[in-house]
Amino acid sequence: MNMLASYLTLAAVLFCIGLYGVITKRNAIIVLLSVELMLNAVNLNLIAFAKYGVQPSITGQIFSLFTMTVAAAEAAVGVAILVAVYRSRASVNVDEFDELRR
Amino acid sequence: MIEDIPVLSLILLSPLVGLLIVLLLPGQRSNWLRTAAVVFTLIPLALSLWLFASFQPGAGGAAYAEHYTWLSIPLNKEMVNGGSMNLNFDYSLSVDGISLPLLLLTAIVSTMAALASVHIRKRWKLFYVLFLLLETGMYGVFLARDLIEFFIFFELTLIPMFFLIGIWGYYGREKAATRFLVYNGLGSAAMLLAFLILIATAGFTAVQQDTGFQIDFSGSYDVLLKNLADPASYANNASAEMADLGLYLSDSLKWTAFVLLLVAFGVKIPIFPFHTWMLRVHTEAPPSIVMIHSGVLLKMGVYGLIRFGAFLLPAQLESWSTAIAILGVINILYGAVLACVQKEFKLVLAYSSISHMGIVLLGIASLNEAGLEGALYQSVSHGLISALLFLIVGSLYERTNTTQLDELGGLAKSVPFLSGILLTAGLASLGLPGLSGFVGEFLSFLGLFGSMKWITAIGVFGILFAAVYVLRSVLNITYGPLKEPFAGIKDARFIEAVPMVALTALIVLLGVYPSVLTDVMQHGFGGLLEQISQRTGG
Amino acid sequence: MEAVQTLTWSDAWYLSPEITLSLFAVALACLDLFLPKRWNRNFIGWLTVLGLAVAAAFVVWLLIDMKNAGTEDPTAGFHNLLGGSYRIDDFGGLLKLVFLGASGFIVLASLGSVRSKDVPIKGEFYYLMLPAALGAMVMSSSGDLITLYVGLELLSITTYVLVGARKNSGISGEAAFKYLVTGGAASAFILYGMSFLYGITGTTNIFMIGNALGDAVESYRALIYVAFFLMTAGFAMKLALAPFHAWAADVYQGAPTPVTSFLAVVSKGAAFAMLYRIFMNSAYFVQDPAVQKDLYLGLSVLSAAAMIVGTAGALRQRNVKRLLALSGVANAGILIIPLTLHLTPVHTSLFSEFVYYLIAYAFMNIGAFAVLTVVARGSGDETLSGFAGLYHRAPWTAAGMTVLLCSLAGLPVTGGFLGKLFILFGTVQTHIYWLAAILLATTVVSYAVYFSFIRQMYMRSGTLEGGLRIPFPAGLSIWICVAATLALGFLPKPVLGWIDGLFSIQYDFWAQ
Amino acid sequence: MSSLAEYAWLVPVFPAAAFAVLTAMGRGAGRGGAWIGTLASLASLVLSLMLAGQRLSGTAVEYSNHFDWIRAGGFTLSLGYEVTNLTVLMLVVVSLVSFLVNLYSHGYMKDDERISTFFAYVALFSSSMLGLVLSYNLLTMYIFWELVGVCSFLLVGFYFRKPEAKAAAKKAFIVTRIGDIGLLIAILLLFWYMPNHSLDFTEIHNVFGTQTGVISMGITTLIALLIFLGAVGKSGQFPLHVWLPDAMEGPTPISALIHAATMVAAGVFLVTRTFDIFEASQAAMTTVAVIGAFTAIFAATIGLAQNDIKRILAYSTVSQLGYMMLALGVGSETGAMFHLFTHAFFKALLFLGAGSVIHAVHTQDIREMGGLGRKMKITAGTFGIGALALSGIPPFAGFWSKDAVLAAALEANPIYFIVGVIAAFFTALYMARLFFLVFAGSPRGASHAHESPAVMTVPLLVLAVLAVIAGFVQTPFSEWFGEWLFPGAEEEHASVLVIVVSIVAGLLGIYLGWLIYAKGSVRRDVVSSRMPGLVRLLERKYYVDELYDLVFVRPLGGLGKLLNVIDDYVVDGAVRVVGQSASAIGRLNTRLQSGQLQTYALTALIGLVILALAIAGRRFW
Repeated sequence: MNMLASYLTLAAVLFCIGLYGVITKRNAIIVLLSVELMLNAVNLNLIAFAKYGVQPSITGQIFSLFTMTVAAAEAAVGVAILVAVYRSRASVNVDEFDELRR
Repeated sequence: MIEDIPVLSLILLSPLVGLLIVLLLPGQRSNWLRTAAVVFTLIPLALSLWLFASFQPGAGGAAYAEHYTWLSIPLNKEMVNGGSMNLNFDYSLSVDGISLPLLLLTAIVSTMAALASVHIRKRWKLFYVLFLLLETGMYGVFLARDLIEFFIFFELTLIPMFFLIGIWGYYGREKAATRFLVYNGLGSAAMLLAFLILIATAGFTAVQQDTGFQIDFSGSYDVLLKNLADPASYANNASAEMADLGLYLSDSLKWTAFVLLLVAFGVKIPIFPFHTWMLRVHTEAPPSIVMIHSGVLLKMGVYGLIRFGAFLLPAQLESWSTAIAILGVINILYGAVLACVQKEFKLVLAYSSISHMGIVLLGIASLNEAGLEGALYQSVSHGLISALLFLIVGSLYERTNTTQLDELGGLAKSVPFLSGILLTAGLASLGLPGLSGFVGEFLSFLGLFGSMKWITAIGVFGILFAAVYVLRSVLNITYGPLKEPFAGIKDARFIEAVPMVALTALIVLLGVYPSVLTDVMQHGFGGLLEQISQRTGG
Repeated sequence: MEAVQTLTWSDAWYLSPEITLSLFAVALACLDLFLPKRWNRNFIGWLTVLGLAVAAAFVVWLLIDMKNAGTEDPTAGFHNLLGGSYRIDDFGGLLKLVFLGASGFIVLASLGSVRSKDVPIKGEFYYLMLPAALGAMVMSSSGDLITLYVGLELLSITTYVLVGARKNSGISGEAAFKYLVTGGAASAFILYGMSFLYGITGTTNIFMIGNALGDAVESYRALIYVAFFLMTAGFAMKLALAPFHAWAADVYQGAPTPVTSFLAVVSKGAAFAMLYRIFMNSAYFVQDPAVQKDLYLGLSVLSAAAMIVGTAGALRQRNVKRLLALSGVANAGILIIPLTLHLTPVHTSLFSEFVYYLIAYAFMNIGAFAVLTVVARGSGDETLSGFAGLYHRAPWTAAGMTVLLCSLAGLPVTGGFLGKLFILFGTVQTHIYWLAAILLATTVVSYAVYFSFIRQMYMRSGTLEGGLRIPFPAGLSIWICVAATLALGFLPKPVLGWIDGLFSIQYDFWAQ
Repeated sequence: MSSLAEYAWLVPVFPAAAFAVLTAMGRGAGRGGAWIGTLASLASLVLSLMLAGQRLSGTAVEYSNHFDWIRAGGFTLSLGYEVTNLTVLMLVVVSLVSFLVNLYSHGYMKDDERISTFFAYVALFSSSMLGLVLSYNLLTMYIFWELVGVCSFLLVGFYFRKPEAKAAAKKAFIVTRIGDIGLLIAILLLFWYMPNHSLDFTEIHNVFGTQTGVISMGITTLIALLIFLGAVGKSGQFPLHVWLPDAMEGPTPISALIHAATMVAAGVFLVTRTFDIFEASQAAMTTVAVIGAFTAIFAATIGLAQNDIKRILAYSTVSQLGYMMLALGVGSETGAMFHLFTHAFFKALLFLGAGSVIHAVHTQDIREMGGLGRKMKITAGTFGIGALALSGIPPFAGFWSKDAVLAAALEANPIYFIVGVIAAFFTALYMARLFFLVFAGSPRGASHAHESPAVMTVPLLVLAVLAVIAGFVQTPFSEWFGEWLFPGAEEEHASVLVIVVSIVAGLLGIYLGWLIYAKGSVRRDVVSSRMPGLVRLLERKYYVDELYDLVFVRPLGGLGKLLNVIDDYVVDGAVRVVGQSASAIGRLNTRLQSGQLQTYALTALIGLVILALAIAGRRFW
């Protein structure tokens, strides 16, 4: 149980770091990475539960595999979009992505 | 044979037929369009006149009624005890002594307003389409006997009114239209909530079947009336278990529903302090639309308050009657004092409407037959009088391009006919005996005086102020030295004169021979008072 | 743990709509790839519509099939595939129909009205609708958190691409990026919440979670709160409930109009499907009434906030797409109400309420966006003033738009009115009056929003002369939407009767 | 024979029909239309006289008939008419004066383009008054009461282009309406307190006259006072007298009609009709007497200082009505009705005579007249008779009736008597002033005055005859009139003291007037030079109008403006605030939409935290 708690804490810390990154980082790439960080926190959580959970089961690990795969696809699309944006804006600064507003 | 003709549906739907025909006519032919519109307002007028003439108060219940199920919606199957549950909304039309006078009023005012629409100068086709749609809505309100149906027609009057104010109004038309819509929308919203509370807690029939209860929720007014009149029976039917589930209209819910209804119809009537929207409508809308608005739409509030407030929740009405009477007096005096200082004739009329509707409230608060008849009579009478007044306003504005009191003057010299009718309408408005306004006011005061002497006595001062503001404004327009720009203006054309004379004649008729209406109304209120005395433990 | 169940050929029959969509998607992608550049890609659009129609036909077939089977044995009214991770039932079936139909109309409306300047690669634009719809279908049909997540991401990633379809437009890319980051964060929140749910119950099967939660509440109350709050936050972001809604206006504005329409209807609907499925199977079974009440209260508060903020925000909005985005926020608030209502013996109709309003919402939104496409195509103006004088240029389109707006405003007699009416009746039946009051109040305020269109169309004179050219497919879909909106208002019986005939909470939500 | 009474309802219907016809014809009716009105009033007169003949023969019983006007559940409101000696007397007076005025107007109004409108109004006016007189219950009376009011309004404002006429018409209607409210509330009270909700005069007589105590003293007093308020308004008693002098803006024949027979008589008639209620309450009686006495002397003093011929007559009317009220207040119905009866003739005579003068000299200011006696002999002679009658000089009609009033007053309270005598003195004085200034001396201003045509002088002659003989129906020696009208009522017998004092007062007044205005042996400014303030006070009518303006009109206007501001800024402001608060949320949202993705995320996060705290916090609340 102690083990689980530390894993969960770590995951929570990761998640928060990711969230912090999403909210504060100006570089779009880092923002994307921060999202990935949040997803990784989830993975950690899932695997911790799969091993040390109330009813340990393999499902958690399977879930985390799916998560990783999908996250990769998402990241790919994200970077592709970022490239397109960079082409028209010549910037990856999130602050400057404010043409759409009000 | 006569019984087989669906007269009520014909009344309701003939404006829609007219609407289709107007749609098919070429848009540039204003005369064709107007003729078509007038013809299709005349048809329901003729039908409702016939209905009125053949109405037999003694026939018991709703003399003419039509009923078709519109929706029967299954609510989900997972019912307790394996029973079933439906939600039924009906197309249910009916007239009785309360709705019939207002139906007739609607028909008359609509026809007159259609005739008066000669002042409309653009986009005739759209105008008459919306006009006829509005007319359908008004008929629907007075005919509907299903709460949701009533609500739908009530809302249906909002949409065309928005257009009619917004497109053909004066300078501030768009704002006035939006304000009208939102303000009345809020009223309707309160009404819908009240209706749904009533339906969900008392508007159902529960039948024990093999598999369990079959519960049919229904918007039917009759079901509600029956259930509310005898709470024991329907609550027992549905068993105590049902009551625990909320299928019972508790006193606090009744109270809530009543307050919601009061607000809903209070906006429409309008009751102080919900009146400011109607000032805008009165000043900004085109006169023929104000005829309808002031003549009929305000009366929908009165009708609703009587129909749903008084009949469904008489005990609540009784406990609120002092408050309503006080509100009525505030309406009367507030409206009257403000009408005394307005500089714009349409605003005078708007505030005078507020004052007059206060008298209606007094009648309703009286909770006796004289007062309720008075309230309804006052509604009909005010409908005719304000329609007439705005008819004249329309004709005057066309000639003078102003309704500012200090810019007008001495018109009796150049337009004696219009001035004479204006004076007559003004006198009717201040409650001169022999004209219709007096009967309604007198009956309302008489009714309320039985229970609330002081409040009535204060309210009676409204007729003094009525004299002040009517004479001040009417005499400012017609008497005094003739203002230079108006020396050459022409008196009413024939097509303008016809509705004026017709309305004046009706006002005189109702003033001289009120039994023509009160006998019909008496039938409508007959059952209510028994109920009130029963239910309030009398 | 039961034995791993594999996919059989008979199962494939149940998956026919999904398989159809995938096949069409792949085939059209290949077609687009190999066809010469100079060919007009419009026919791909038509084929997309066809694919959606075929899939819809299969769904209907399956529904009827299950209905017939269900008359003898109610448990035959649904099918668990792949160990319960995928589930064919009436809940999924009905929602799939909505998604397929909506996608079909959106594609139809865009045919001929999407300018190549805006969307350079039309083929891609059309066939990407298919996997997006597929994702939505998977979401509505899944019985397992994993499947759910995969469906969600399929939908999300495809729509990220679609939002950014106008590759050369700066705002399109910006919108896509914003959508992607928000969507990614939302997914992370949902997943994080799910991970706790899994941790407490030891399963990802939605139906088993419900059983397990019942016992777990005693010892893991805090974790349950955490799990559901994280998920609620994630869903609120996906659904654009206030205060998680701010991205929606930007993304809707930046996306090509048909995609906006898709986001507003299909994406939102799919997220709702997921939310309903999860909450009805998990939160509903939390045995501690206080906890359960809190969980639902969270949703109610979000719903109220969404209605208020969405409506008030729309009041001050001049850009039509942003306005409709905010109206979508308010409508999301309304659509979530049935879920927050208690199930009582007298109120079990939450699903009919939800689906009916969703259908009405779909028609009126698609119609409104289609009109916007047509109007903006003529004037190049996506603000309200683009609608100025529309009545003079195209009276019938203006009339149609008026109907759609009345429906959005919840005025009778339209689908929007009846939809709201049923939801309202539900709130009244369950005595949640404050929510009813907020719903009514915001509805009335929204009159001012929607009637500002009418003011423009009828009461202002526009700068443009001459008629408005409306491509046939767009006109067709507009009028279908108008007709459907009216039909839903006048004759809701067929639809509602049908929903009621098919759907059952017992078997379609809970039975395993 | 009793069948004739069944047709009494036709009396008001004739002129009503004339009104309808004239209105329908519009201005096209012209002078021909005028004869329609005259014929209708002749018909009324003939029928009234026939009714009177039948009643005088003593065989007729009282007849009443009514029908249900409104049925409201348990209540029935009915309208009807009643033929009694009193009503027939009033019918004759009203229709006679009305006929004469009609006749006279042919001459007076012949050049007016709206002559047919004028006759239509007059017809409606007569009809309303006749209806009022015939009423069998208070509701019927109230209806006609109001109609009389509106007709007077129409006629006073007949010269609608004159701003003064407009103001006077408005004032006439509004001021009398104050009284009407009293009457209306009284009707409401009676309706709810009377057994069977009855409003008939017979029932009122039964309930109040027999002192059954069905209705408590307080309520009785209240009802009586409210009815009296109505009468005060209509009969121009203080403090609601202000409209009457202003009503002189109407055509002069109308002044005759209003002041002699119709409108002002209505108030006295009303009190007489409901006299049982008053008699049941001593407080009410005292009020009536005090108001009446005060009005009598109050108006008479104002009459001393006026220069407009019609205004002087108007104040004399107010004063004489005060006598009538005084009579009622001291319990003499006979005295009141008798004075009403005689006053109708001589006041009509005076007004028509004044009209004849105005017709001739085209001014109403007596300071611009003079010496007309030589040029207008008939007018001067008849006017003189009227003046003497008004001054209470025997054997003219006014003497006998005033005597009856004073006798009753003396019996009740000497103070009333003294006030009455002083008022009589003033009356004689201002009438002498008026007569001598107009008819005696040398012409001032208008010189080409000439006698009016026969159509105008004949009515003068008829009225002059009546002003002489009408008093003999009730003298201290023969009380036929009182017994015929109010059988069984006790009357005070005039004492020698009363007769002597009243004659002396009258003669003294005339003598003084002669000294000042004809002979010139007393200087005219004898008072004004010594007490300019007093004269000014009288000229400005004790500043009552100004007082009302200050106390009622301005505050009302101010209140209206205040409410207008409240309506705009408070009531409507609240609505706007609600609207703007929705807008403000919208603005907040707009501010949030900065385009900065990370702001959105932060907002969402804060929202989530707040939500979580709120939900969690709820538990600890």
